[in-house]
Amino acid sequence: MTKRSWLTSSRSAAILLPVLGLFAALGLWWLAVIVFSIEPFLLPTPGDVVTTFFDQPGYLLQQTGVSFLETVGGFLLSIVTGLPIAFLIVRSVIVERLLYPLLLAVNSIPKIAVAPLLVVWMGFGSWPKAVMVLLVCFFPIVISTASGMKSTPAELVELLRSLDATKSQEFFRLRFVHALPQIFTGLKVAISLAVIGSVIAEFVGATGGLGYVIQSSGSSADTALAFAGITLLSIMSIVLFYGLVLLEHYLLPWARENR
Amino acid sequence: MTKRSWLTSSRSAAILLPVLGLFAALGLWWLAVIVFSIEPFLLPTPGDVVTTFFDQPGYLLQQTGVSFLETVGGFLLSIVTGLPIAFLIVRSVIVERLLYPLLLAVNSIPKIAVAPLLVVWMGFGSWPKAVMVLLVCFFPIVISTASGMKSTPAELVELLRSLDATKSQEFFRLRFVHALPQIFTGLKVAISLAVIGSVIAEFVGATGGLGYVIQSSGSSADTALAFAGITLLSIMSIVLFYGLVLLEHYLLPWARENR
Amino acid sequence: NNDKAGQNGDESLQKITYLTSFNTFGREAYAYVALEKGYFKDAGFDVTIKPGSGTVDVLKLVAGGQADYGIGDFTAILITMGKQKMPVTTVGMIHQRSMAAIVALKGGSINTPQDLAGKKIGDQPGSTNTVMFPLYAKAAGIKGWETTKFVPSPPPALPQLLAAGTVDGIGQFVVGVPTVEKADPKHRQAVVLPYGDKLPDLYGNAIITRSDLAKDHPDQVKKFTSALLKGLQDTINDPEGAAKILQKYDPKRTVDGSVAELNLMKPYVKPDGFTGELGEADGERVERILKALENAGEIKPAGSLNPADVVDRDLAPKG
Amino acid sequence: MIRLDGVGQVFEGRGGSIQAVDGIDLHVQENEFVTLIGRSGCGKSTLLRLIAGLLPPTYGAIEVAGEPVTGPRRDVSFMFQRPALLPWRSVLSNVLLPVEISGGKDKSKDKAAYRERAHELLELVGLTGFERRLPHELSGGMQQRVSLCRSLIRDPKVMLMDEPFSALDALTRTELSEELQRIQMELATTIVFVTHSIEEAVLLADRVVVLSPRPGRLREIVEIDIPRPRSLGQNAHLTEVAQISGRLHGLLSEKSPLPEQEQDSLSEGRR
Amino acid sequence: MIRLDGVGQVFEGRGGSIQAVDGIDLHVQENEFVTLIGRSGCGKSTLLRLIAGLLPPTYGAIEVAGEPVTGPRRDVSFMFQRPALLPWRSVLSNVLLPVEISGGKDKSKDKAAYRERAHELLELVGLTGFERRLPHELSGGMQQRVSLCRSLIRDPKVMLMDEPFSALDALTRTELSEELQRIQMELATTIVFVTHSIEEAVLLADRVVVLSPRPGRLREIVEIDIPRPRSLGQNAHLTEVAQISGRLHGLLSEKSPLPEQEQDSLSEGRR
Ligand SMILES: Nc1ncnc2c1ncn2[C@@H]1O[C@H](COP(=O)(O)OP(=O)(O)OP(=O)(O)O)[C@@H](O)[C@H]1O
Ligand SMILES: Nc1ncnc2c1ncn2[C@@H]1O[C@H](COP(=O)(O)OP(=O)(O)OP(=O)(O)O)[C@@H](O)[C@H]1O
Ligand SMILES: [Mg+2]
Ligand SMILES: [Mg+2]
Repeated sequence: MTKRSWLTSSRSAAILLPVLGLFAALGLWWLAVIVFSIEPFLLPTPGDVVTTFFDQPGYLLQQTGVSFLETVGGFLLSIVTGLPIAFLIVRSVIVERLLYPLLLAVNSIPKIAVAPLLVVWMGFGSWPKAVMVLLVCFFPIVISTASGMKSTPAELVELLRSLDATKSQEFFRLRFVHALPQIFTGLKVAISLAVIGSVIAEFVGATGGLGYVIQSSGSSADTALAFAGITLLSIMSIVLFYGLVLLEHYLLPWARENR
Repeated sequence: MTKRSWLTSSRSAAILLPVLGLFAALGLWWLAVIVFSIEPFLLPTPGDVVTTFFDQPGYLLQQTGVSFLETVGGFLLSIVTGLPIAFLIVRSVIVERLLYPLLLAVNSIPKIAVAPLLVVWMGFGSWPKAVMVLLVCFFPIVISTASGMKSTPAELVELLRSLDATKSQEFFRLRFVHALPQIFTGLKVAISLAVIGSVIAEFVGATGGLGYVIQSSGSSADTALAFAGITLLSIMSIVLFYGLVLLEHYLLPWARENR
Repeated sequence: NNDKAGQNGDESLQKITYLTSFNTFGREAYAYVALEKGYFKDAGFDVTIKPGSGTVDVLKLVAGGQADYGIGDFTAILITMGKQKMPVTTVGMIHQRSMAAIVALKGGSINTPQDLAGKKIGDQPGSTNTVMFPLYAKAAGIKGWETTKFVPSPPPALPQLLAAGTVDGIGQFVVGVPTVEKADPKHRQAVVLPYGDKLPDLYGNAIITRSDLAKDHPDQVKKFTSALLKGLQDTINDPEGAAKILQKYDPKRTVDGSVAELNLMKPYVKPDGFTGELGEADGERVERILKALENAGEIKPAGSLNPADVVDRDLAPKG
Repeated sequence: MIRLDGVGQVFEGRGGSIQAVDGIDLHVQENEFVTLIGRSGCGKSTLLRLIAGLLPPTYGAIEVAGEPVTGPRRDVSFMFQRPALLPWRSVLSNVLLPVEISGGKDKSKDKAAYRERAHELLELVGLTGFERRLPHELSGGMQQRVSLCRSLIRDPKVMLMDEPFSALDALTRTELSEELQRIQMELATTIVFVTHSIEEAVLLADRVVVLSPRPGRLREIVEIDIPRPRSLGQNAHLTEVAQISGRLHGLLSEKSPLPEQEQDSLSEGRR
Repeated sequence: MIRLDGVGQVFEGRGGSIQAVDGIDLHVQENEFVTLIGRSGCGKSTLLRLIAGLLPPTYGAIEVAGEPVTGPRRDVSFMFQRPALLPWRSVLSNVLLPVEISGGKDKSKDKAAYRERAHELLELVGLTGFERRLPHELSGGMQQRVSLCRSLIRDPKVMLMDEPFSALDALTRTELSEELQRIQMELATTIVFVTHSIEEAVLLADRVVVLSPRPGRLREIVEIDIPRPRSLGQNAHLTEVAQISGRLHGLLSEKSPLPEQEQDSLSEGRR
């Protein structure tokens, strides 16, 4: 007997509440700065950050664009590589056992340590950035896809088998679709990592992007500018995340959540 | 009609194959260094790395221990904070909508940028490291727990409701248990992040730990030492990951995978 | 070997990638000046300037062939090469004296070198400041310098740690002083203890290039360094003009900030009493530095690194 | 014990709305055994879910034990059409789930007594030896029997049972329906029981409620006056049962009195 | 068409092993209609899964159409005891799933013809208007009917049906069993059909196979000589049906001939 109020069911609430949440968080931030009289070089007020942003909005937005493209590019790249790897893992226990430690090893390398290597191998272009994003975010995609596909109900797998479906039919018509909600969970984890990955990549050999902005402002103690960069980054993350949420909503109407 | 060979079913194969995979990877690394004649300042050979390790095994293992404790401590901390947050999110759409953007924002901050802040606020001890690990890895835990709990089959939720179960019974006896396989997926993603988080934390104000080893060797281009640190880190990651796999195996015997 | 066509359609220009030592701070303005004023073009180069991310990264990128020239701290270059030979060589000096220093804030516990004993100093592990501290301490006659503790931290965090009082002093380049002062909410003045005062032999930043470039195309290298040094000369002659040019390339850099840095940098490019050529590299000085590093145990075993391995004295300007 | 007044349920879906049940007025006495029959999809399960408080009715009012239904009650047990066993719990602990849920609040029996009772029930349905198995190791009918035990463990006042014997063989069915009658008489339980077997409906019920095809409306309520205990196996009252069965068969096969209405609800469905 | 020689199946589980079926010798002719009855949990579903090639037998040999069974075959359709519908597919596309799986290989009909056929089948089972609904919007019986349509769509040569009518009301059951007989005669299909309704077993079968309780062994095979088409509704051959039903009832209720053996398999289960 669930009663649905305006807050839980209406469309405008679905937009309003997150925005409200964000503003409440900003309020807390501001309050904390004032109450604990935190020094601005440690944590500027949201006001300082906004002022800094409006000092050079064009420049900052342009850098946001640069990071955005790198993030999305690398993210797509990791979907394109992550899904087939997950398929292989589900397909064969042997492949899984051979591959997993390798993936884990790659995944656990501190990415900051490889950033210069990537630039040396791939130059200053967008490739090393995309590859960095890939390195940072393929793992959640692989593991959530694989575990989603492996948890397909035995009853449905047996159905497909009884129809003498090929392995690839079993994979694409059943397991993959069944795993989609879990894949989306993985993608949502990955997208935030992707954003961070692009920033890390921009720490080395970049001439643009929010990572570059943050790094150069950081070492000149321009904390407000650094936080402006971080804020833009967060906004980008949130936008990309909710983009995925929307996509999921439209692609998977059957995967209704129940609470 | 699945036929099981020795490779897919035996216990020793379950250990042998991953080890084999790891050695194959090492072989590839070595081969690549030789074939493409990669300069040792970019990528040392596994041999160099092993030699470096045996130059000072005691010291390196001790640093590994430091990082290990920080990682595990922070990881436990993030489970302890992540699960209740996930419960709140599943409990109420309103909380979810208010909270999610905030979590996302926190999650998308480049952690390297906050590492100094943590040290300034919390000093040089282990706290800033644990908090960093928490910041890095709470999100996958929250999101996988929440989505696992929300995907509990309607039929089972209705059963618990028909028994007039309290909300917390519905949560702990049904949703949480049902979500466990997905929670473990989240934990597996999180554990690798936790390792990286401890390294990032050790970049600032630490006098021990593998992050410190990597950073100090990095700034003097002692690539072999840096890679020894990275290798130890990877091994730590792999060990922790398989620890989780084992734990899952024993805690969730019913969650059999099917392929 | 580098005969790709130039970006601006001028087939005759040679494409060159140049790395600053760290980001696009005011202290890096001279490269932009040379670019803006067409010195590079006149010398036949189409130069792309990329912000570097520290000496070791710059060395790797140049050695790896992704960049042709780069700037790095000379002491750091020596230490790095001592650990790991790379196909790079030094072809000129930007700073005749090291800008490495310990920086503290006025009103704190550090006012003179003697105060350093037993203090906590924040610095990047392995940096010149940390590595050379024993030499500096001995030269300055600091008693009990062994009790000075270095706390590792990445460079961007240092001013904050100092301002917050988490550390008593930080390792910093002299030109970083405005940044340190700006980061302090009480706007205290900085106490600067430059290593150069006690260790006049130490060089600051140096120009490096790939060894094969230096060997096979010495003329090109000479042309490039002289174009760059011309930019450097203009920069110390007219810091304000240089700062304006820099801002054109990176709008984040305020003119005032850059001018302040450049004025601080001036005496290190041409110290009082320095009569030599701009950019000059003195072989004997290099040998003395190497000796000092060997004594400090930073280059092992002694004699493993020769001056010729790191500096191409034929290519560097001579006095 | 149970009172429904003009109850109706409309499901809204992406493909349009479906009228599942409409205008149901029904009063079930205490200790009465009512069986519910109707064609597949006519809204029997929906009706049970409404009574159980799992679904708020689109319109109409429902009372159980004199109180309006606002949600599930502990003294009402629901046996679902599908077994709905928790896959990670053994057979025994699935059966004990309702007791665990009641927790400390229901002190009428202690833990050990409930375990005893669970073993008794499992023996009754022929599952001794399977207490520690997981649900996926059971056959369909065995799962259904576990679900039956679960619905009996708390000695409920009201039992709502949705096709509880559908996956059982004739023999087990007969045994268990006798057992159910015994339990009902012993504990004075009120039972609403959905079945597709007309014989079963007649055999068990004090009254048989016949629903019309979708949307489910009350077509007729047939009183069964055969004395208890009844058993199909023993061929007692065979003629009466056959007679009433025939009549119910006829009722079910009659075309809906409002066919155009049904067409409506279907075309709505196609929107 | 189907031949089983000494087939047995043992399930290994954490709680010990379970002997599900044992020593089954059975030969089903082409175009024969065999029904399978036995007590719940005696191994009927397991037997079907063995024939379908979904499970390799622990021992014994199985042949379909003269070839040893090594895995599922396209000309064999399996209707599961549970509906097993893909939750993200509409009713229509669930029905068309087998056609999609056959893909280009089965060119006997084109896409449009199959859609036509799917609509026909859905109309037959009374689901017109629900083509675009998702499975969770259907009642239990409706889901079972969708599953039935799905098993019929490819005009299979062999049909293995596990309690296909268990969730259907008497009337729909009668209609569909007539329809199934018609289809079987028309397409010369071989059918193995599990049911718990003895009347249904008699009505439909050329032979009724009776299994003993777990572990399932062949207890008896009863030939049914009543001429076709048969229909329970029309009360033709009522006495014969009643007679055979009575006999089958007796067979089912007899205690297992090897009770100590069963005890064994149970105590094994308890290990
Ligand atoms: N969640 C739902 N969403 C939409 N429609 C539903 C839902 N549940 C049931 N319906 C519809 O309501 C009608 C009645 O369903 P219900 O399950 O009550 O039937 P039933 O009488 O139990 O049938 P059966 O004997 O087949 O189990 C059906 O037409 C079904 O399509
Ligand atoms: N996957 C499995 N693992 C272990 N045991 C199983 C498994 N599947 C079936 N069994 C056992 O095999 C026996 C026969 O099961 P099966 O499903 O074949 O019975 P059935 O005759 O179809 O029963 P019902 O009429 O209840 O559907 C049962 O005792 C069951 O516990
Ligand atoms: Mg129903
Ligand atoms: Mg079965």
